[in-house]
Amino acid sequence: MNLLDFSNSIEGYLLVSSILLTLGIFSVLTRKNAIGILLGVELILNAAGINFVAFSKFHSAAIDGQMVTLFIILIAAAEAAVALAIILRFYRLKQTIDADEASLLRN
Amino acid sequence: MAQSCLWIVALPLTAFVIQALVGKRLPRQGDWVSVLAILGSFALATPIFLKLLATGAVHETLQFNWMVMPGVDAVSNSPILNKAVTLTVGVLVNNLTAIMLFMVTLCASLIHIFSTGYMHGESRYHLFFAYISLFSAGMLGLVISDNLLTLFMCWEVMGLCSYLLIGFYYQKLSANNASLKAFMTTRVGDVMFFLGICGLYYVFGTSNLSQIYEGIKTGVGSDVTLLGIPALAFIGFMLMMGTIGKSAQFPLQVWLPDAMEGPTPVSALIHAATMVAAGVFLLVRTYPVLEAAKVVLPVIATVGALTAFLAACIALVQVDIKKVLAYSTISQLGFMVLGMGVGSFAPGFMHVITHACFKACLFLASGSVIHSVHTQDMREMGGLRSKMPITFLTMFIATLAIAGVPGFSGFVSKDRILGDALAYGMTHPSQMWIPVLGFITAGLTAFYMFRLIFMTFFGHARDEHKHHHAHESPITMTFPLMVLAALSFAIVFAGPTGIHSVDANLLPIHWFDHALDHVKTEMGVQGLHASEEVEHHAHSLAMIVSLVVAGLGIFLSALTYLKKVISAAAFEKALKPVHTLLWNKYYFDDLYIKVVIQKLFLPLTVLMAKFDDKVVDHIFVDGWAKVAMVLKSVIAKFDDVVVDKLAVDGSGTVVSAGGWVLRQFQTGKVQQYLILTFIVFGMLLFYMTR
Amino acid sequence: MAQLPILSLMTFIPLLGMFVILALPKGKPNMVRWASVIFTGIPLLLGIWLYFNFDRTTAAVQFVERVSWIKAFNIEYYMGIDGLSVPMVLLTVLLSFLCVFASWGIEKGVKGYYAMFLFLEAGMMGVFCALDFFLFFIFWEVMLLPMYFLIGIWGGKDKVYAAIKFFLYTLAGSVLMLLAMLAMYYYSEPHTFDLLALAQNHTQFLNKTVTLFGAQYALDKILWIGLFIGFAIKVPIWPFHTWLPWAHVEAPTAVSVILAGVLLKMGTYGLLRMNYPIFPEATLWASTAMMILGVINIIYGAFCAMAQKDLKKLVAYSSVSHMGYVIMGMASFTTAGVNGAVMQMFNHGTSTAMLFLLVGVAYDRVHHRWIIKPDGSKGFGGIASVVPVYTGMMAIALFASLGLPGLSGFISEALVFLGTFSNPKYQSYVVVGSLGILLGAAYLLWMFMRVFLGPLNEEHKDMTDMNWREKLTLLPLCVLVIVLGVYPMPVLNLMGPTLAKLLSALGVA
Amino acid sequence: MTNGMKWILLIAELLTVGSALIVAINPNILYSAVFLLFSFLGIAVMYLFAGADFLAGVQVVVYVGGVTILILFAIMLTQWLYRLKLKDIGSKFVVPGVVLALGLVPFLHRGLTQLGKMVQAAPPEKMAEFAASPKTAMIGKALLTNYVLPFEAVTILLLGALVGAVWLARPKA
Amino acid sequence: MLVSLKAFAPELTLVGFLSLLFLLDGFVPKLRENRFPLIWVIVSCFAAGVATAVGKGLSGDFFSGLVTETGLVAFFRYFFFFACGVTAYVTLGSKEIEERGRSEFSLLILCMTFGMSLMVLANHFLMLYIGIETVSIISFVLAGFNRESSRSNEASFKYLVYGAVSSGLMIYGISLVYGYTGALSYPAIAEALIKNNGTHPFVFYLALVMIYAGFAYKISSFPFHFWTPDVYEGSPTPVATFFSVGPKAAGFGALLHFVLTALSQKQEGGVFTPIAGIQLAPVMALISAATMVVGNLSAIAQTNVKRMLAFSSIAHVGYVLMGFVVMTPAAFSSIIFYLIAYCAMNLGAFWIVGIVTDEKKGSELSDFKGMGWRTPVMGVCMAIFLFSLTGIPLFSGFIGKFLIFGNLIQSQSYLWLALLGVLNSVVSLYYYTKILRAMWLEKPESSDSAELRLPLSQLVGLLGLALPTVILGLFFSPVLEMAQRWITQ
Repeated sequence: MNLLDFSNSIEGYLLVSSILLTLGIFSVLTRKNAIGILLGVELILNAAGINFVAFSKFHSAAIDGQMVTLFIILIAAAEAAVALAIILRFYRLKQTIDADEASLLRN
Repeated sequence: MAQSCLWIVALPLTAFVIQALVGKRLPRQGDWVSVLAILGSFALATPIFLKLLATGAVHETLQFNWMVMPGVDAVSNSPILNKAVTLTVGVLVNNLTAIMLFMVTLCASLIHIFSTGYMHGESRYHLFFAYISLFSAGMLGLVISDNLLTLFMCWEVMGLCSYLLIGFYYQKLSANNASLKAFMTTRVGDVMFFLGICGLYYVFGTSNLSQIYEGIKTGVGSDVTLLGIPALAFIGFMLMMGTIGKSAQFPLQVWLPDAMEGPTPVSALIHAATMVAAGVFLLVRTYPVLEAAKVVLPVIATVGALTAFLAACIALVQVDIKKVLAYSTISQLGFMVLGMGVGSFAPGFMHVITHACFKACLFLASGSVIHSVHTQDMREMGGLRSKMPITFLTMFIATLAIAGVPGFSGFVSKDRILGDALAYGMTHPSQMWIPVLGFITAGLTAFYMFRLIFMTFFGHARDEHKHHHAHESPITMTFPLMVLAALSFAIVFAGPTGIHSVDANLLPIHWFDHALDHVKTEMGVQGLHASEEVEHHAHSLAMIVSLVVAGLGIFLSALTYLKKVISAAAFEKALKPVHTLLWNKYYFDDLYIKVVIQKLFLPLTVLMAKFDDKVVDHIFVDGWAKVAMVLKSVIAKFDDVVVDKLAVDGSGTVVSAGGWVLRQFQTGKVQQYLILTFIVFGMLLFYMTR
Repeated sequence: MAQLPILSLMTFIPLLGMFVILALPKGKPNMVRWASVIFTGIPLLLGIWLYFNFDRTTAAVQFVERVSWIKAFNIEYYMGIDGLSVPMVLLTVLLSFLCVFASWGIEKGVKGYYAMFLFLEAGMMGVFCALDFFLFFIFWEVMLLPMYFLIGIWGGKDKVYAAIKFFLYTLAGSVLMLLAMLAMYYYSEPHTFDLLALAQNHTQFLNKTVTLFGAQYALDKILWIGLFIGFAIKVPIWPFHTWLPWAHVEAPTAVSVILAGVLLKMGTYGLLRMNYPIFPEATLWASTAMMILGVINIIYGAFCAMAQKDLKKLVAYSSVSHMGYVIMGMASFTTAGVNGAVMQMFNHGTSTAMLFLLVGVAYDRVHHRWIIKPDGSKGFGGIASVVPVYTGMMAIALFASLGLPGLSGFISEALVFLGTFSNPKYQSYVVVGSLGILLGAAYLLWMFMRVFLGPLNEEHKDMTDMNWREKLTLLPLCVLVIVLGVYPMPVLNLMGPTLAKLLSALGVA
Repeated sequence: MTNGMKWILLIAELLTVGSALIVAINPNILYSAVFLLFSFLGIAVMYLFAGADFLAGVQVVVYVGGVTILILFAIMLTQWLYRLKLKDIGSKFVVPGVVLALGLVPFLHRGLTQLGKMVQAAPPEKMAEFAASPKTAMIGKALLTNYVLPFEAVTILLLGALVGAVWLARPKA
Repeated sequence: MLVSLKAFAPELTLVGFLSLLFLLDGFVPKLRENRFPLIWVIVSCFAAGVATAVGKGLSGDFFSGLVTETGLVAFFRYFFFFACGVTAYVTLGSKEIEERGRSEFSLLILCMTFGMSLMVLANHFLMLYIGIETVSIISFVLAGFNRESSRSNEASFKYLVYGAVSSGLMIYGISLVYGYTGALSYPAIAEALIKNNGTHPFVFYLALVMIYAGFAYKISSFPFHFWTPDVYEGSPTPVATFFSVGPKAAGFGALLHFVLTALSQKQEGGVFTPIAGIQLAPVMALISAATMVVGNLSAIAQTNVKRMLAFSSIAHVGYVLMGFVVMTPAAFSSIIFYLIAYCAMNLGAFWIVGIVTDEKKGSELSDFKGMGWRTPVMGVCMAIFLFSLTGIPLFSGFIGKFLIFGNLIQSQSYLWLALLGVLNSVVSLYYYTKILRAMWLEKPESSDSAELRLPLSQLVGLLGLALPTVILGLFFSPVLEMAQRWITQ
């Protein structure tokens, strides 16, 4: 299978989604910046979204998967809104958004 | 008769209760209660004794169920021994009992009377009488017991009284030490005695003496083993240990001299006449078992001989009048035990009785002396003969008895023991040293007893002041002396001289022998194993030798202490090491107290307690916290703050280490949490998809 | 009269008392005290009635009350007593009643104290009366709660540590018991918690295995061990004993009395109630181990007691030693041994109670308990001359404790030794164990000498002798100790048939 | 599908992956955020090719137009004021992050290859037909029939998120 | 459709009240100044409970199979409404929630309750995901409800990161399942799995573990528990109270539902058997063991009571997970019983922590010193709750453990887990008694040893939670029977 066909196959989509998932997790784990962590989360969610859309087409050829992706997008947006509100509040309280600084609560 | 025996015990017991509870508030602090009680006992004991004299034998028993524990018959080969158990208690009145009862009540009565005089004005006067009443009850109970359990109970009650009375002057440290020592030392023997009872119970299924006698006669237990040795031998040794403890035999003799810390009547009653003799009485009561055990008797003989000799040697150098008597008691008890060991059953028992009378007399007389001169040191006495004539006379008679002078009771019993011992030695030549030691001891006895008499009553007064104040004691004290002195004549027990061949022609009074013969058949005692010829020969020889050694002893004593021909001091100097050895009682006390107890035992207890505190408690429980602490200090370099926090919280639990480790993961950094999560998540993935 | 639920009354009247006391107005301590007297007195009276109406000829359980409680699990409210429980029940009501008086001097939180105390009594009664394992377990655990607070609030210097240690240890034991209980329930057919039924069908636990950590074990042995550890901690059997010195020492006097007098007995009671009849084979299998532990307890406890400088700690360790006799007697499998063991449970209850009460009396006056103070100076010394009655009482208590014939301790020890010695398997243990008698005398008398005899320590020359309340508290125990020492049948005949049945059940195995 | 189209898809996929890589490893958070936008765009194209035209639109509107912009605002609000922290990779979690992310790869690889093989089952014509059909109407219909409940439920979520975000964002009066 | 609405009536009631509150708040801003919103929450919870009771008996799938109605669902609804109502009641007396925020607070907890209901109702992954996200997102806000407190904000932030990642993993896992089976509703998945005849592909397990991440985070099971202590400690106490009971139970309900319908086959007689080849027991046993151990051991070293109780709540999750090891109807009913018991005692314990926090401005152990003597009723109640949490008989917590351990033993396997469980309860005693020690065994600082009078409402409330704790400990069979009915319906 050549690269072009691969790109339009389920494997192609899955490969993209898995890379996104991996990178998302990597981001979440390594970013010091709280917003950076949020970016990672968005990557993970999009990875899942790609999967649903891909399966929706290649597997069942039904709309269910797309519906899920739709809701994922909606929820991700809501989550992002809340997350940013929290991060801004974080910034206002600590004058930084370094995730490491959130360590008052420990042990 | 058996009923009245119960009353004999009950009377002093009642007196004890009354005295202990309300004695202080009674007139004269209630001494009359105790005296009346013991006199009552005496009055009750006399008819029994008279019956023995009249008929030659008494025998009556009375039994009650004491403890009843139902069970069922065991399935054979079952590990469960659930037979029903019934422990009975009761009274066994036989000739031995009758004699002992009479002797004990008599001595006790006299000593009670003596005490009213001697203890007059002491604090805790009522308690003194309470204790000796309790003691009397114990002793009498022991005598009438038909089984070893109650015998043991009474035995221990006497031990308790002994403890209480030795420590009567409880504010004196030495008295306390002495009482503790007495109690603990005898208890060593007691515990073993109890094991012996357990053994008897195991072998015979009962502790009833009559049943045990029957069992021995039918050969029960001869093939039973216990802890790998023949059961009877085990039992025999254990019973012997009981005797060794109670009768202050080697090697547990250390307590008796110290017991002299108690008031003198106590020494007379408990540590001379009755309680210590109870040890020998135990041997008498269980003699069939000892005989059946075979190996035990020679050991007993050895113990007796050694004790008799060693104690006599110590008595030579003592200067405390009561200590001399104490060692003499040990020595005489040694004779009795020796007698038992060589099979001299009747004479051994006779010596118990004769010794009780003359030793009580000696002690009371010494008490009288002490009462009058307020010292126990013989070096401060002297020349009291004129000041205290009755005391002197009675004591002198008793001394003649103990020294083995013919015509006095001591001669009768001791001579017979020595004769039997000699016969035993002749039959077993390897054991010849036993009679030899016995004869030497007899000589030593004569020597030190006369030394006592000479130092106390003869010569000039060494302490004028004390001598000046000395006076004869009141009648309450001298009356018992006179009675006891009267009982020190041979005629009470045998003929007027005590020499068998002579007496047989003079005045044949052989009630004691008859009584004991009857007992021997009743119990199935065999006695001495020696041919008649040997026995006869030995007895003749023994009499001569004992007369010689006694005479020699008295003679040398007179030379040394009366005439001062021989210088005691010079001897002392010449034999300095021996003297030191004897003065320090062969270092037995040091061995026991300084080495065994202080160096071994107490450190062991401390070690044990430390072990409990530090190891069992801490390692098992708090130790984990220590592990955590160590772990912590290793990791401390990485995270100071955490450590600081933990140091505050030194919780001592098994799991705090785990808790602490886990806390290290809770860093508060959310990404680290995620990393940890993912690590485990990966493991989970691996596990699930493997 | 037989219809009266007497056991429930005895159990729940103290509980009722607890609520009544909590409802009493504040600031009236005497009212609280007298209320406690009433609410412990009624069970005592009932106990006396029980004593006279208990049928001594049968091994069957009596005064049975049986109501279905939780149907789903076949749990019943099943109370009843047999010869094994009766002595313990009597001991409980008696000591509880006396302890109310012994606690008279408590000033802090009187209401709470007595409420907890009554709660404790209810728990103890329940343990001895329950014949359903679930019910038993509830009472067993419930007892811990008041105990924790009694030690923790009204205790001595290290009370907090002592309380938690006690609580943790006992809980650790009882959770194992919980597992064993559940296993017994689920492995029995039909599922039941009824102890008597379980004992009846004890063969159903045989020849089954359980898997634990990948290995196979015999079911009955595993369960036996689970129960045993639970009870051993309570007894306490070495090496589970380390809570005991702490708890005993730190607890207030009355609680020490209850601890030593009643709680320790629960362990041995449990062994006899459960391990013996329900797992006879495993019991036989473990008998030597029990015997060894018993002997260790005797010797070890005695040695530790010897080295103590604190009077109360000494008494505490003496309990360890004395409970060793119980274990020894139990493991001997002889009539005399087992009877002696149960007798010893009762007798130790009275004599140790006396000792603790007496230690408390001294502590109330001089506020320390040192035989030798930590700095090496004398704690007491020669107080016999200032407190003669106290000394006399103490003498009786400690002579009873050291097994002096004529006092109760001797009877039980003698029976234990006689019994154990008549089992050829264990004779050597008796020889070693007998050392305990010797040591017992040694540490107690040595203590007596250092505390009461000798020259008077001037510090204590103003010590007052026992007052009437204290004397009356001790008197019943004193009488019991002496009477039972001379004639033990009043207690012995209560338990005879039951123990005979228990043993024969073992024998059938 | 023509090769040209396939090329576009391939480029979109490469764009998605490449941008995501930059998002993950670029030390500058601002660049990361911007490249996230490109990644989202690429995903939108992928959606388009997978027959999810409506979703592609939503992706662009919500993510590109909404979320990313929001994020950029947030970055500016916070980072602009303190430039020091723009470079924020290099924390101590990098090594474990790399290890863990790589550790996931074999699992994902195995699982997804397996899955990819299984999924081939759907007939291509049906797939093509599905891809070609306009989704807006279908989705609209689904939202009012089968998916009415999630549709309504998510409003509650949004309401909550709205109220919450406002509460958090609003300064104390 | 109408039937569907009827089945959904309790949630609709909730939504109705919620919207009304939103409107009222908009029109009458003054309302938020008093306690009206909180009382409104209580009323709405009550109404929703009544609606549940009225709609009882409906069962089956509704809304095109997206949700399902079973006895279990009914139980969890009652549970959530009760927990929410109690939380509102607790908040009435709490000073930690800003007065001005009462309206928002009320709205949010109602939203969250709605989400929790959805989680349990869900018969379809989409609904599950929406439910979980609703609960999560609102939880983030609630955790950070004290806007001006760094701790609260930090709790919120950590919760957010953790929650987002976990739910991201979950949805990815769901996508894999979708790809594998082509279905999203539980029964359809079960059907697909049954066809495998016992051998499931690798990807299924991969997906299962990822999905478990979502549940595990919600119930805070090991290894997804790390957020719990930090979040509980940082959140306002009433919020932590709610967190420790509500979402946790919702997670369990959803997991239970998922396991029963997607991973099990229902046999006749209401018995569930796992689909062939799905061996959850060994891994569940490991997770349960690890959760217990981690929770209990970590709690030991804590000095902050709230944090300690957070760890303790983790430990309790471990106990409940034991029920999943056995997977019998009896085990599931034990789980339900445990949750009921846990609800009362944990709400009570947290409530008391809240009261103390209000009084002393902190929840350190030292703040609890002598509190028992200052307010005996509260002290006694706390003792009851804590002993119950330990699992001491007489209290419901014991019965919960009794049932759970009993199931393990009855199954005759995993005895080591039971052993570990009981030993853990011993460990737990250690730290629970630390609190009691402070409250009863230690003296209050002299400065504030005065009697602390609690308002009647709090006394009534505490007793209202303590009484069931005791009663359930003695007479548990009615509730247990009810739980059995709920499970088999």
